[in-house]
Parts: sequence; structure tokens; C-alpha cells
Amino acid sequence: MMTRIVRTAAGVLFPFVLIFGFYIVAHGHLTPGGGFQGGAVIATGIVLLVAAFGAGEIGRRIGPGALKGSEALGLLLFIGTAALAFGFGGTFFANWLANGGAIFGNVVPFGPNPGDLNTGGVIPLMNLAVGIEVLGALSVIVLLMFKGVREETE
Amino acid sequence: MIEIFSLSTGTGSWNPVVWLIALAVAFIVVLVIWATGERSYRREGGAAAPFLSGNAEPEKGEVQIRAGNLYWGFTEALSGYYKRLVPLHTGILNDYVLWFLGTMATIVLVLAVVR
Amino acid sequence: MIPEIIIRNAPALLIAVPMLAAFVTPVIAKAGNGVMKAWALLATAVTAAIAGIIAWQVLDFGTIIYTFGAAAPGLTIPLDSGGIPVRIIFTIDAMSAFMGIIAAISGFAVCLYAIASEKRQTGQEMFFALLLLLEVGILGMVSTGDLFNFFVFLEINSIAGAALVSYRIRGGLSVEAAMKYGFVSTLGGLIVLTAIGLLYGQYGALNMAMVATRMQFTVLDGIALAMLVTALAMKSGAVPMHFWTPDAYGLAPSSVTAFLVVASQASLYGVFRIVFTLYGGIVQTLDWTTVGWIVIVLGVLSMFVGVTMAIPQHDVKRLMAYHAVSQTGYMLLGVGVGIALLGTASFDTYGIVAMEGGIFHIFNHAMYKGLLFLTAGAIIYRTGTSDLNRMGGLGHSMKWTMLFFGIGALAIAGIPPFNGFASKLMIYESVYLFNPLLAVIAMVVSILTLASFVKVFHAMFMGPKLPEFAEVQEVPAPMLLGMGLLAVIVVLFGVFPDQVVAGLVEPAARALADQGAYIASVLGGA
Amino acid sequence: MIANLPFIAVTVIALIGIVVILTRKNLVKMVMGLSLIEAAVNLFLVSLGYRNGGIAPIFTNAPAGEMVMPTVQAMTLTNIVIGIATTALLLSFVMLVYRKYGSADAGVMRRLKE
Repeated sequence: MMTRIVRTAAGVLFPFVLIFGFYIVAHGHLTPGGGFQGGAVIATGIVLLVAAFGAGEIGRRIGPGALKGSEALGLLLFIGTAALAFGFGGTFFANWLANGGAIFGNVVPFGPNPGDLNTGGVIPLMNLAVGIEVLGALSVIVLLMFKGVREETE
Repeated sequence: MIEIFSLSTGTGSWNPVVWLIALAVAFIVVLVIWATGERSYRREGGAAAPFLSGNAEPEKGEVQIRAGNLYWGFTEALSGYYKRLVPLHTGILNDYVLWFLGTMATIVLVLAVVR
Repeated sequence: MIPEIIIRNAPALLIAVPMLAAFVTPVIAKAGNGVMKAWALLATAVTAAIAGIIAWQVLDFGTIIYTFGAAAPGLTIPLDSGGIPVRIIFTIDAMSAFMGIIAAISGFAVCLYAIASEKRQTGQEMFFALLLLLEVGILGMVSTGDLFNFFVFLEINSIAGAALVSYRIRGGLSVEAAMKYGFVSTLGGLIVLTAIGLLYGQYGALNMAMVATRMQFTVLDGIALAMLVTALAMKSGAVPMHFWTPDAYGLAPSSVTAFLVVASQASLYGVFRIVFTLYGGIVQTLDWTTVGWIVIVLGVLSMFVGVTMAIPQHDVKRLMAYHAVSQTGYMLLGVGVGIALLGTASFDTYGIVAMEGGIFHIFNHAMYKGLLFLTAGAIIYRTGTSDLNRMGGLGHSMKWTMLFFGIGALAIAGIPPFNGFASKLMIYESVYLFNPLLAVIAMVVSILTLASFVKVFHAMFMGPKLPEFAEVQEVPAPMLLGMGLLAVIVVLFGVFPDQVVAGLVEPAARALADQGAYIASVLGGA
Repeated sequence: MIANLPFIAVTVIALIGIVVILTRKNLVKMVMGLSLIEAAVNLFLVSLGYRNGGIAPIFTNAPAGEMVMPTVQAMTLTNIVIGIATTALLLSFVMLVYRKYGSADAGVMRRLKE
């Protein structure tokens, strides 16, 4: 638990960190970044909250159970997306959504272009899955380690 | 039939089935010899008890030889070797890394520099 | 009978099934401990079945190529890639299938055993998840045909292994062992990655077959080879980099130790794969014999130092761990002789026999050493001590465990008719033709192994029933089943060695030695 | 010469890491040394991918020309992820060792030996 100034600033900054993280996740197939980087940014947001409010408080609010759940969910989404390719006749990880015209199915324009979010097939889905997984895993690591340190000092 | 189970090693061959048959035959021979023995022998009544110069036989649990001293003679005979080898296993992580990197440096020298 | 989609995608399922099962395990654990254990057992059983399908396909129809992310498994080179196989390609030849079977059988037996042996622990869902992840790491290492992918699976192997070693904290001792194992493994992994970088920088490819065709054996390639061989030999526990082995093997839960043996052998497979497939093109040069001799020297050192360090030990698992180091030496020796002779006329007469002996010994070692560690775990489970000086008289109450231990001990000492004898005989006879001194050392080591295990057998099972172990009973049925599975394989392989060698081992040795066929299977008829 | 500068930096960082691992007994410092080596390997991989005059492989608003292959970046990223996992694992081991043994010193963490 730090001073009121830090707590308030952390509270104000947290939504922006979240939005920035989700931006990086969502634009992973167009610009540098992607699931891991975005997830890590979101996890740093949680680290910011932990630093400002203390691990006990944040651990009660968010809870390792939910974070572990998001970790498992992300991994399942990832493997599931990869395995769905079997149904479309491709191999594991084959891009069964690309250029299909449906969601994320636009054809990537050739040459320099401003970028189209609706391309990439399964890649944005996988980025999303990895983002969910990484934010859960990294946050859980930080929370547990913080708790360990707390037990040490108290 | 025999060849199916024979493992050829280039210079010879090994046949576990023949070996097992030989073992079984040897076992039967032992059984036959054992069966011709004295039938009136009884283990009870002190016939199987050890004679220790008239002293009482100690409890079995007290004379059970535990593992630690079974190969004392061997390690003692090779003590010069063991005195050098055992202290190398220091249990310190830095030494583990040093041995690893040292071996790597040696092999790099042999493969890349000396050639 | 088996759906075509499973056969077609078997290499992906080999990785995907245990990985998916590992991730789902913590979720399933909410439904109850029994459900979670049944789930883990089912996952390992399905993985074993898939490994069997793959082995059958490979032995019947030749090397399997599986390109991830492609429209069809065989499309190794995309049309717009300029002739470079850019995708991750699993290349499963007879050697990979052979290692896959070892890992799958061992994984199933270990999982069966762990169901009963870990039931007093907390956090079991993470235990089984990590066990499945370790299996993913091993299977991935032996199946992949991509250098960087190999590194990734190596790291999965290291991380899951280190976490499992520390599973029972045991007053910090297990954590110390895990710290040492994790630290040196991570360093080894980074060295492997540096070597991969050196190769990528020169040849612009990560696919093993592609790098092999472009291999020039410059000075940098020599450095990369030395780094790869040393780091992977360290991970397989070769002397003088074996120091982590007794720590990690001795303090891990016994079920994990039995599987860590297989994890080490996956690294051993890495050494052989890199030497034969990646660098097999330089076989005509003088350096090739040097490579062979480096592997032989590592092997002889491991054999001798391992067994002599084992003799004075009094902790049963630490003793067995030193024997594991020693047995790894046999594999390095056998295959090392094969490496030294590759490309000469002698290779076809006795070099290939030495390789077959070394490779057969990998399978045998995984089975009997796994069995021995599991029996040691059974003893510790019932008596609560691993100190040989405090044991005795357990043969009265743990008859099945005694039988299984006897089988394992006779097999590791190379007593006929168990499987250790068959592979050691192949190694002795072929190595004697190569260099008689090496064969004599190998036999002396085998005698010392027997002496050491006579001591262990005497200390654990012989003698009158001790009062402190009056309450000891036989271990639960799942543990006996896990041990029994391995024991049956040990006996069967000992009685029918020829069938196993002709059916499994010889194709593996031939596939490893034939670099041209490996490259052609990935890149087309080159 | 200027093109070799990254590789010189790689060597220097890796050497610092190795010296730290070999000479420091503090486990936290040893893990730091390991992270230094990891950073050196990452820098090495990224330097390998540099091509003079190449264009970053981002399609959005890229100028026309030869794009570089992003394989090394993918490798580096994977290694960073793996590095985070191993560092977290090793540091939690250090924490547990410190709690159980009362010291995070490699000279103390030697109950398993010989």
C-alpha cells in the first residue's frame, strides 16, 4: 500500500495500460507486437496495481483462480484454433480462415497500404488467445512471488 | 527354428531360448540330486543352529550387515583414486558451470582450432 | 479401422494430445481428484497409441513428413519461399519413431505409478500437468526436423523437468536439486541457441535437412558442433558434466526420476541427430573421426566414473542415478564407435552393430532404469527412508517389489536372459573389433554394476524382518501395475532380442546413419 | 568494423555474464548472470538478421524495396518468452532455498554433494 498520490495515479493509468495492451494484441498481425507483447503490457498494468495497492488487496479483488482460468482458457483457444484446421483438410496450425471473406478473411492488399484489420485469418485469433494466456500467467507469477516476499518480511 | 530367436552380433550370436532351456535342464538336475538326499534330516532340534565356540547365538537383527560397509575393502584399495574423485563433487553450482564450460572449451579447441 | 484423419495428422496429435491434456488438467481437477487422474492416464494412453500408429506407419511406409500450417502434410517447400522450407516440419524417421515409443511407454507406466504414489501430495493437478508437458517436450525433441523448434522443446523439457524435481520440497533439498538442474539446463539451452544462431547466420535456414545440404564445415561450424554436442551431452548426463544428475535424480519423486531418464535420452538423441544428420556430410574429412572419438571419450569417462562413484553411495536413488550416468556411457560408446567408423568399410561389418547396440541400449535402459527407480520409489513410499544403511528385511513383506527390483538389477548388470545382456553383448563384440581396451573397460564396468546392485539388493530385501518395518506392506496396485509393465518389457526384450533388433533397432540405426535419405525425404529427391 | 560492433557487444555481455556466474556465490546474482547471457544471445540473434538497406517486414505503409526476413525476430521473441519462464522459475527456487536454508549462497546450497 503506497501513498494516495501513487494509488490515484495508478488508478488513472490502469485503463490506459489496458487499452494499450489490447491495441497491441489486436494489431498483432499488422504492426510489431502481438499476443505476448500485449499480454505482457496488460500484466504490467496489474503489476502497477499490485505495487500501488499491495498484493493482498489485489489478490483478493482479482484472485489467482481467475488468472489461472484465463491462462487455461487462452491455451485452450490457441490449441483449439490450431486443431480446427484438421476439419478443413489442412495440417495443424493451417490458416483455415484466411482469404475466406468471413471474419478476418479479407485478402491482404499487395504493396504499401495503411493496413486492414480484417485480414490474417487465424493469426488475430491466436494473438488474442496468446494475449489472454500471457496476461493470466504473468500476473499469476507476479502475484505469487509478491505474496512470497510478503511472507518473508512479515 | 533356433535361428529365429538368435541375435547375431556380427562375430557371434546369442540365443536366450537355448540358454533358458539349459537353465531349466540344470534346475531339473539339481532337483534330482536334492531328491536323493537324506530324508530323515530335520532342521529343528539344533541341527541347523550355528556353533560359535560355545557362545550364545546373537539376535538376527543385531548381526544383520547393513549396506554401508559392504564394499569397504574395494574403496579402501582404490582410496588414491577416490580421494581425487570424490572431492570433485563439491555440490557448488559455480563448479558445475565451470566444469560444463571447461569441457565445452576443450571440445571447441579440439574441433575448431586444432582440427 | 483407424480413421484416416488420425493417421494423416498423427505427428501433430503426438504433440497436441498431451499438450491439450496438460492445459486442461488444472480445469478438470475441479471435478475431483479421481477424474483428473483418470484424465491424465487416458491422455498418456492415447499418446502411446498415437506413438504406436506412427511407428507402424514409419516402419511400413518410410519416413513421415508433417509440415505445420500447410494445406497438406507433404508440402514442405511453399511455392513463394525461394526453395527454402520455411515452415516447421516434423521429420519422423525410424529413429524418431523409436524414441517416441520409448517416451510413450515410459510416460504411460510412470503416470500409472504416479496415480498411487503421489496421492498424499498437494497440488497434484500441477504435477500431472507438468508430467504431460515433460512428455510433450520429449516427444517434440525427438520428432522435430527444425533446429529452433528443437531448442523450444528442449526448453519445455528443462522447465517442466526442473519444476517436477522440486515438486516435493523435502526441507529445501529438492529445491536445491531443481535449482542446480534448472540452472545448468538453461545455460545449456542458451548455448544450443547460440550454436543454432551460428548455423542460421551462415546458411540462412533452420530446417535440419536444408542446413545439412549447405554444410561447409567452416571454423564456425566446428564451434557450433562443439557447443551443440557439449550442451546436449551435458543434458544427457555425460561425465564430466554429470554433477546435476545425482542431485536431480536423487531428489525428484521416483515417478519423475523414471521419466527424467527418458528426458535425458531425448538429449542423447539430439547429440546423435545433430552429429549424423546435420554434420553427416563431412564424413570424408579427418574431423569426422575426431567427432567419433570425442563421443567415445565422453562415453568411457561416463561409464567408469559413474559406476565407481556409485559404489560408495548409501542413498539408494543417488546410487541409481550414478548408475544412470554409467549406462549413458554405454550408449555414447556404442554410437560413438558407429560415428568413428561411418563411411569406412568396417561400418557395414561391425560399426552398424555397435550403433545398434547403443541404440538398443537406449530402449533397454529406459525400461530397466525406470523400473529400478520405480521400485526404489516403492520402498521409499512404504519405509519413508532412502538410506540403505537403515533398510533391511523388506523381502518378507514386499515380495512383488523384490521380484521387480531383481529383474531390473539383473538387467542393468547385463545378466542373461534379460534385455541389458543383449544390448551389452552387441556393444562388447563390436567395440572389441574396434578397440579391445574399450570393450574390456565396458565389461569391467558391467561387473562393478553387478557388485553394486548385489549390495543394494542385500541391503534392502535380505536379512530378518526389522522391528521398525514391521508394519510395512506391499505398495498399492497401480504402482505394481506400472512397475509390472516395465518388468514385462524387460523380460520380453531379453527373451526375444532378435525380433526387437530386426524390427525396431536396425531400421533406427540405418535411418540415423543414412543422411541422404533424411535430406531427400524433406527436400524431395535431391 | 562498424558492422562487427554488435557482435563485439555480444561477446562482452556474454563474458560479463559468464564471469558473474563463475565468480559470484550469490544465487540471485548468478541468475542475473544467466539473464545477461540470455540478453547476449538475443542481441546476437537480432544482429544476425540485419541487412544493409533492408526494410522492416511491416506491410503497413512500408516503402517499396527489399524486406528482411523476420525469422530472427521470431526466434528472439520466443527466447525472451522462454527466458521469462526460466528466470521466474529459478528466482522462485532461490526464494525457497533462502527460506529453507536461511541463505541464498551457492556455497551454502551444497547439502547434496559427493
